[in-house]
Amino acid sequence: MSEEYKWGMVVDVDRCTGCQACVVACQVENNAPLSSEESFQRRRPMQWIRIERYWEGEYPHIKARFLPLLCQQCGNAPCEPVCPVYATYHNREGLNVQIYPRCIGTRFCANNCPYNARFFNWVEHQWPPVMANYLNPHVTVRPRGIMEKCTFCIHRLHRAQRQAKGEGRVLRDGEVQPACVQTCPTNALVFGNLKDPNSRVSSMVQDERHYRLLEELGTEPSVVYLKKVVPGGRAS
Amino acid sequence: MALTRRQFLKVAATSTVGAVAFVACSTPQDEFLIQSPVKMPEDLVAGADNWYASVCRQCPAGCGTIVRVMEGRAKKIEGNPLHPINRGKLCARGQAGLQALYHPDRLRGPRRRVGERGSGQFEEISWDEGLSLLLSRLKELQGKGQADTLLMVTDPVDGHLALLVKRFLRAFGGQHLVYEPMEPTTLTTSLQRTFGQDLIPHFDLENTQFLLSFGADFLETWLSPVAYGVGYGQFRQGNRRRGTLVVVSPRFSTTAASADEWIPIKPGTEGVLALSLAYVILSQGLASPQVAQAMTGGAGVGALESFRPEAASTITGIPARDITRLARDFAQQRPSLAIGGGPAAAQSNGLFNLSAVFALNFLVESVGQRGGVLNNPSPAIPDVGPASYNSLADWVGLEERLRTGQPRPVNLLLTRNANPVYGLPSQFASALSRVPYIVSFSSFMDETTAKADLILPGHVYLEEWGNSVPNPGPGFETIGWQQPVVNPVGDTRSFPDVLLALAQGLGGETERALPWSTFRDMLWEGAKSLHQRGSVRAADFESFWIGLLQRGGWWDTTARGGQQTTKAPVLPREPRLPSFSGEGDFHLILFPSISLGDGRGAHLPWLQGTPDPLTTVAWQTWVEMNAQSAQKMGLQEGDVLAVESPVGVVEALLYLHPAIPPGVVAMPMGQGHDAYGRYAQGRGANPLSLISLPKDSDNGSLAWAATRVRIRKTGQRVKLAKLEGFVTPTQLPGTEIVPEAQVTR
Amino acid sequence: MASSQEVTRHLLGGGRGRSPSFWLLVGVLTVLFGAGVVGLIIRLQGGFHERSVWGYYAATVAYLLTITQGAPLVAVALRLTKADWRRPVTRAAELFTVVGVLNFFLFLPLLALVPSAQGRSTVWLQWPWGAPHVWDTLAWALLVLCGLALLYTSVLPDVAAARDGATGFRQRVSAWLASHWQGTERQWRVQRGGLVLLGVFYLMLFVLVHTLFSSDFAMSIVPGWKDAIFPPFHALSGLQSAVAVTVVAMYLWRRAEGQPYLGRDQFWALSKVLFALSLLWFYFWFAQFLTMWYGRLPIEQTLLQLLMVGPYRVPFVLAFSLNFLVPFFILLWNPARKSILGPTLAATSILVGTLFDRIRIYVSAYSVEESAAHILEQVPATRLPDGVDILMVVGLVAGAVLFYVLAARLIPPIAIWEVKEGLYLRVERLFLRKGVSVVGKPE
Amino acid sequence: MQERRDTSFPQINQDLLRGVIKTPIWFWLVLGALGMVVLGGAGAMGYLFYVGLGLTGLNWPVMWGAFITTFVFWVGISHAGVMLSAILRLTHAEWRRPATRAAEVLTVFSLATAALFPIIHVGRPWRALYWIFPYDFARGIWPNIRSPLIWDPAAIFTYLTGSSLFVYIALLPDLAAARDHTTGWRHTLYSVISLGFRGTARQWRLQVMGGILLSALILPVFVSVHSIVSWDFGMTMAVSGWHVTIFAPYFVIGAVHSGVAAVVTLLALMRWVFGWQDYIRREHFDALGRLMLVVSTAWLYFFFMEFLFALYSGESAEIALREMQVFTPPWSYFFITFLLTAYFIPVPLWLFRGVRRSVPLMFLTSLSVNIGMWLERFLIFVPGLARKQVFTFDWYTYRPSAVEITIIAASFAVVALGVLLFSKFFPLVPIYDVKEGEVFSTRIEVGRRKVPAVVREE
Ligand SMILES: Nc1nc2c(c(=O)[nH]1)N[C@H]1C(S)=C(S)[C@@H](COP(=O)(O)OP(=O)(O)OC[C@H]3O[C@@H](n4cnc5c(=O)[nH]c(N)nc54)[C@H](O)[C@@H]3O)O[C@H]1N2
Ligand SMILES: Nc1nc2c(c(=O)[nH]1)N[C@H]1C(S)=C(S)[C@@H](COP(=O)(O)OP(=O)(O)OC[C@H]3O[C@@H](n4cnc5c(=O)[nH]c(N)nc54)[C@H](O)[C@@H]3O)O[C@H]1N2
Ligand code: SF4
Ligand code: SF4
Ligand code: SF4
Ligand code: SF4
Ligand code: SF4
Repeated sequence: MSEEYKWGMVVDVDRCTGCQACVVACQVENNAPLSSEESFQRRRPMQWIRIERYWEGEYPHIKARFLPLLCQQCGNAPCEPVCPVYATYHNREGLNVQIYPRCIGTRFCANNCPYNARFFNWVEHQWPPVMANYLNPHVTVRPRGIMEKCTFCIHRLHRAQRQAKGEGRVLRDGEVQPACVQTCPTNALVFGNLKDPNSRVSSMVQDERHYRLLEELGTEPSVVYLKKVVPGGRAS
Repeated sequence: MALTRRQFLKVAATSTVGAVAFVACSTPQDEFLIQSPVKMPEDLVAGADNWYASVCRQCPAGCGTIVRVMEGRAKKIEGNPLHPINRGKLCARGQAGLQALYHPDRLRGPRRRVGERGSGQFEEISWDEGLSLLLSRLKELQGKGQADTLLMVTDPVDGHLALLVKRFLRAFGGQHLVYEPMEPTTLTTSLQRTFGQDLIPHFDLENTQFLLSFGADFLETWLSPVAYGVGYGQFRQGNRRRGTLVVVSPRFSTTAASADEWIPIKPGTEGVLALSLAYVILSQGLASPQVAQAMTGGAGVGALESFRPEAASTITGIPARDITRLARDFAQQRPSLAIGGGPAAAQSNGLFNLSAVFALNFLVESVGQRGGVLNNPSPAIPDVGPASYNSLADWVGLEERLRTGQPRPVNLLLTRNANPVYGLPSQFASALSRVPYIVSFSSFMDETTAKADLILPGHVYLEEWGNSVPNPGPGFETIGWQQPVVNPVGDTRSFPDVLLALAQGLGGETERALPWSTFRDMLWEGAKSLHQRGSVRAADFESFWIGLLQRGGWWDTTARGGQQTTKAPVLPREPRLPSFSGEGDFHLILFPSISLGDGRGAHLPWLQGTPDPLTTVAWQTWVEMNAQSAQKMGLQEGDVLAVESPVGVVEALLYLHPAIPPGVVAMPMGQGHDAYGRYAQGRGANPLSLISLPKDSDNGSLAWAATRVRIRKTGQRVKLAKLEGFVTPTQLPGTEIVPEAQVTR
Repeated sequence: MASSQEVTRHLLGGGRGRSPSFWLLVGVLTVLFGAGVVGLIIRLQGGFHERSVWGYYAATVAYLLTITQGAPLVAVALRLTKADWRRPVTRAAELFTVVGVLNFFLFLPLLALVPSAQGRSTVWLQWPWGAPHVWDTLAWALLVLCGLALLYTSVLPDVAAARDGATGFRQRVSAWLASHWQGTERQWRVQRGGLVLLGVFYLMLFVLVHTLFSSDFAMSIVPGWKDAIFPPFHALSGLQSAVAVTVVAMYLWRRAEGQPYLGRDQFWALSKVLFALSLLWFYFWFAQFLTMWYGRLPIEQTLLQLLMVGPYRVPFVLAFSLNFLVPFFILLWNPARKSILGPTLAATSILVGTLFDRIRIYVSAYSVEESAAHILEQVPATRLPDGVDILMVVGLVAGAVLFYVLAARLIPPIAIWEVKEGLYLRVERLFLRKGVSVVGKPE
Repeated sequence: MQERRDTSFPQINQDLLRGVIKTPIWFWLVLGALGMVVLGGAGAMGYLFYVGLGLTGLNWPVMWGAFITTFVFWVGISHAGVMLSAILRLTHAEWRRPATRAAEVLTVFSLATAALFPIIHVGRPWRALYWIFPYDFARGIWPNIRSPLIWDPAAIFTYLTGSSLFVYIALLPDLAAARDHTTGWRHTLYSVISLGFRGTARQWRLQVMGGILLSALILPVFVSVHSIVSWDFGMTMAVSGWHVTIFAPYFVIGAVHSGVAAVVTLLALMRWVFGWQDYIRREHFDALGRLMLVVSTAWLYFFFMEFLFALYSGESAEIALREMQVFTPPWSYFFITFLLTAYFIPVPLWLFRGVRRSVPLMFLTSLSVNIGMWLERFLIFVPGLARKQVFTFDWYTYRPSAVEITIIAASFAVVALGVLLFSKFFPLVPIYDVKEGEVFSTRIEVGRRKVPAVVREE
């Protein structure tokens, strides 16, 4: 395990407006295939981060709650032991990483991900030739038949770390951000190093509103949520 | 006490239980050493990337961007962290800009019409040929003394481009119309009347305590969503007490979803509610006596007698008790801020509604205060201001002019990135066809460009120069600077450059009015007046210019808007009620899609594939109808419904919405394109075609939320393309997916 | 080969029960049983406020249920499969039904400790108050009654024989019991059919009681313990112990009376069944353990801690060794299987192992705090037996043996009619120059 | 119990080798028909491999569907072979004799067919190579032995090897018989593969010992195979409906339930097709019926436990899953159909001796069981995934596509074709075993009745 880094994210549900900026940003950054109409109708859209919307109450006293969901980068990731070929494993910085060329497409890992954070390439994805110009050279374009999921934009981390290492230092807080975090207008997403006691995430995970999804499963997610606030006592 | 795997193994090994089996099942030490067995591209990529600062043009808000460019290709657009509007953030539409740049259906070079108009048959020509064709037309007009029959229709243009267009037309002659489907003229007029300002003020929601929105969907598409998004985040969980948001709106919008309380209201009665709040505030003595005197014209609260909560309750459909409570909260939790827009404005009484709403800010003394309404200063460079807009009235006038040829016909139409044929009622499209010659400078084949005789395609914003004066601004002088980040992808030319080239070709006064050979030169010169102050400090102008481009703009945080010039308005004594067109059972509320906007984003697959935050539907046009009332009518999700208004019928898919009021149906704008590339064409329906022309009775803008419709089942059913699953998603009892915290900070 | 008359005479007569050692045994057992009852009374005086002190008692009841009430099934199963070697075995097994009566009464105090079905996880889901109390008692009572009926049906022809052959008290009792038995064709048919029907019914009740007892009296008590394989495992353990206890009983009969009928055939055949059941025991155990371990859910890890590797790991390891490892390694070898001692040792090991297994399950469950929490957060400390516990365990087990011994005093411990029937169906023939016994398969 | 007709050994040879020696017209017709279906399936499979798994109805989060269901189904069917042969052989059940070969052959073909499905399921079979074959020696990366998907191929291939050997050893005497009844190339073929079996005492002893040893060795494999298959699901803690301790025995007993039923179906067909009324007799169906009564009822108990304890937990996702199974159409219809066809129609019928001894009824009821047992797996796998966790937003459903259905239908044809072709080359009823039964059975007189009897083998 790395001495210096353990990456984590804080999602403040009280800030999130469901605006989908993070969703598009992730797709742009990570060469996600275009999610066609059919892909939605057949329920195969590729969204490493997605905004789930839950209804609460009944009209007119109804609320919608937005929940940004991405791979929780579980410390004790159930997706890992079931992969027969070690295509998904734990790296030194506590991330659950996916080796595309090894994956044989059993989809066992997806079944064993309680957060439904894993997405499968059901078809070979294509871009009109000119569109391929925007593809990010730092991220593999995934062929059909393999599994993929949020990587915490590991290529950004790697590049920033390599640069910092060249300069003989560790990364500063906020120096590197995943695409979703970078764009989130409301700053509902915050990313950082949990091993750094002075980082923003380290202090935010102490917030009294913090919770983790399905904590009772023992997956030890690296994504910590902050609860939606309801003004005390107000009848909705 | 949790048992870790390691502990367990230890225990297991000390027991006589077959240790071999457990060692075999445990994590081999090697697992942690395994690294990628193949070199991933991220390890291989050679070369560095460049980041260029520029401006987002996906909507008029004018956010600053930085664009990552590698090997000459734009790879990613991010928010410019220095830019005061968006502070490093972008919305979904801003993120998707790359697809406009590298769109497979971009117009890649000049074309001339060969078939019937509208048949879509064009032949490719060279720029020289295209330019000379246009030049000869212009010269012909000039020669015949018909220069005033030139009409230019553009999207909202601002900064130096607006100046350029203005100068060109002033020198040559002709009219300029700005087309913006969601034209904010009602808003700007009411703001002008209430605050005495031409510019939209800075609504300081970051610092407000109580935010009351009457249909202003500021978290979606209203004015400057990213700026408000950043502010909203601070408003919720900044370093201060958490602000309260109440949304009053006839439809449960995404903004309403984020509110602490959503108050459904009968369409078009927002002004009545606002005045009723005023009544409560005044009658309960929650406003200062001076303000009370001023705003009632000295008559006291008696002047507002017709807005007593009981009376307002029957008009608005909101219980009197709630009105009183809301008024007290609004008056007491200061600083408070009231904003209005969207469906409240798009009514026959829109101006009345918005004026009443904005007036509330005077009542709680938020005008000119932190956390309230702050003036924006006039543009840093004189004459180089934000975009101006035309209202529906202007378009109706144009239609009449085209039809009758009176007072003057239109002989040449130049259009750029404006698509009135898509957004305006159909009589406009047929009138447009009477123009003898149409030239389009748009980058994409849209419905209007399809009618053109000559296409001289412009750059996409990532390829061209420009600057932007955001409106609303951040409360101080700000200009965003837009530079090309990549070489042009196709054989296109920047519209301002073409205008300058035309001016040169025309010579004479036009050439004198526009003495620059490229738009960049014009900008260069224009920037000179900014040199000595503001955010970019440099000894010489050369370095200043570089600094300006590096920062993506210029701002001067000390150059703030002046004090309020107008006094508090006198509140009206009588309610003005809305009138609707159509007789149906349902009130139709349209709303711009958070991803496609009014339809401008429909050509980008990223935006098409972005689920609507509330319904999670993508790629389609749906009708939001109250789930229970729909089920009572025997309707099911995905039923193809015919929505009939007095002027049209469109078909769209039913979405069973648990939160929309029973008598209301809502539809997103943005789909239903006949042209506009492979991803937009022939997809969904354009609900704007249901809107007849009820105008705001005061300023004549389009009342697109004032139509009543009939709903008919067609018998077909199509599967909704949505992200949510099989059941209506709710939190199951005893589970903590989106738990609530009762804490107040 | 003895003739049929000799068989009857031999099995009815003989010196059974008259020897002083028999009476000594009865005496010792009675004293022990009395001590056990005293222990129970002491416990009862402590009341039911504290559940944890009842752990060893619950384990004992479960143990007696497990090892004795399955034994009749050995008889049922063997009759159903018409194995010819079964004939001398069945009665030794089905005699254990009488112990069920004792077990039933021992079970009753535990009812006070069952949590109600409301507000916690039980197999009764949302049933009304008292569901476990009512239905568990009913099921258990039915099991005992069904067992007695089964025994009666099986014993009837023999009792009739005793009526005709015995003297004195036994003759009078026998005469009363078998008053209507004439041995007509129809009566035989009814008797056979009755044995089958009652047997099937007994099997169902047996599984039911194990299911209910294991869930209501163990699982429901531990928050978060939800384990579908546990009731079948409990029942399976009952079957394993049933065969084991039958083997042990057979061995003791042989030792005590030199039974010529209980020979290598029987031990060998039963040892194979025992081997198979021990493998199955391991299989169920492993499936349960593997699933919980692999899931790595915190709740399951805590349960593992409680049930398998935590404070009760000593009984756990003992149970695993004695219920599986020892019998497995003994019975793996054919010579051991074919011997008398091998199966007996394996069976004894299983009987001891099962006691530890029930202690592991019930004492650990009963030492969990009663709390409203849905999840087991704190693994309790080990609870060692105190004097009263030891009195109860030893005494009550002795009581069970006492019941059995006394029953065998009244009822022929080998089914005379069944052995005689076997004699009819067996013929010695010459086959390929070799003398073999040919067994008839009617029906 | 032995209601046989005394038959001479040459007659037995002639009867049981009939299928091998004669090739009636129906054989070619059936062969052609099955071949067409198999070709259709192969085409669909090729199309699937070429285009990708997009052609299936699988989705997010139902990533396993009809292929996996069918995989488990065929593994289940394959359990009958060993169940009947090994256990019955070890326990000397007389009535096993005519059924063993068919059961074993069914095992081999259904298992081989089952093994195809995981490979189809991954969509790009060429990549699956290093799933079972660790090619990446250089970096020291071996397959992840913690994954049940590594246990799976190991178990299945062991079982396949074992059961093939089993068939082969049991086949030796019959191959020798076939050798002696054929001429030409067939004779040569049988000569080679009968390994010089001449029926000497030593050869017989070795053959019998081999059979018994294999029986004993294969039994743990038999139990482990379906347990391991069940652990593909049981280990999946994220799917609350799958993470159940009872899965292993529940799957095994379910497999036996469906496997024995399949053997009954096959025996009925053999009896009609080859006219083997004298060999596959009503008493055999009777015995199998009794066996199925016990097995199915035990299975029902496990099923009930599984269901009960799902509700017992009171977990929302678990309850939602049950709600989907039981109340949400079309799953509710599947559920009712499954319960009726897998248990509540056939099993009560088997209580009647008349039914057990009626070949058509046994044929129909055993078919019914397997309809139900396919649905049973489908109902476990799909709703489990469709209601995986409490994220109700993600809940979905699944419908197999035409391509999936075609491939699955073809898998039935593959098994049928396999058995049919086998019957063309080898006797489907073990000749020597039947003869042995003939030798060991006799009659004795009990009173005035003559009772069938067996000579005990030891
Ligand atoms: N992402 C990205 N990919 C690119 C390009 C890009 O700009 N961006 N550029 C493309 C272009 S233009 C090119 S030319 C290729 C270059 O791609 P490559 O031809 O792969 O070039 P190098 O990366 O320099 O690797 C050459 C290898 O030769 C080894 N080597 C060095 N000297 C000698 C020698 O004397 N003898 C031998 N036998 N080996 C030697 C080096 O150690 C190195 O392993 O990459 C292409 N790929
Ligand atoms: N340090 C170092 N130097 C090297 C090499 C190395 O590996 N390391 N490799 C050497 C080799 S093998 C080569 S081939 C050269 C390559 O050297 P260059 O030819 O300089 O290659 P690039 O830097 O990849 O790209 C050239 C320019 O083209 C622009 N460009 C990209 N796409 C387009 C387009 O569509 N239109 C237009 N007009 N411009 C575009 C890019 O923005 C960039 O500025 O470098 C050589 N020099
Ligand atoms: S969220 Fe899912 S994919 Fe991500 S580490 Fe956890 S189990 Fe694996
Ligand atoms: S889908 Fe790929 S990553 Fe997932 S378990 Fe299978 S091989 Fe491993
Ligand atoms: S961290 Fe990166 S990969 Fe993960 S959701 Fe955000 S943008 Fe996508
Ligand atoms: S960008 Fe931020 S506010 Fe918008 S949906 Fe994502 S997390 Fe929520
Ligand atoms: S708000 Fe408008 S300008 Fe700002 S990022 Fe979004 S689309 Fe671009």
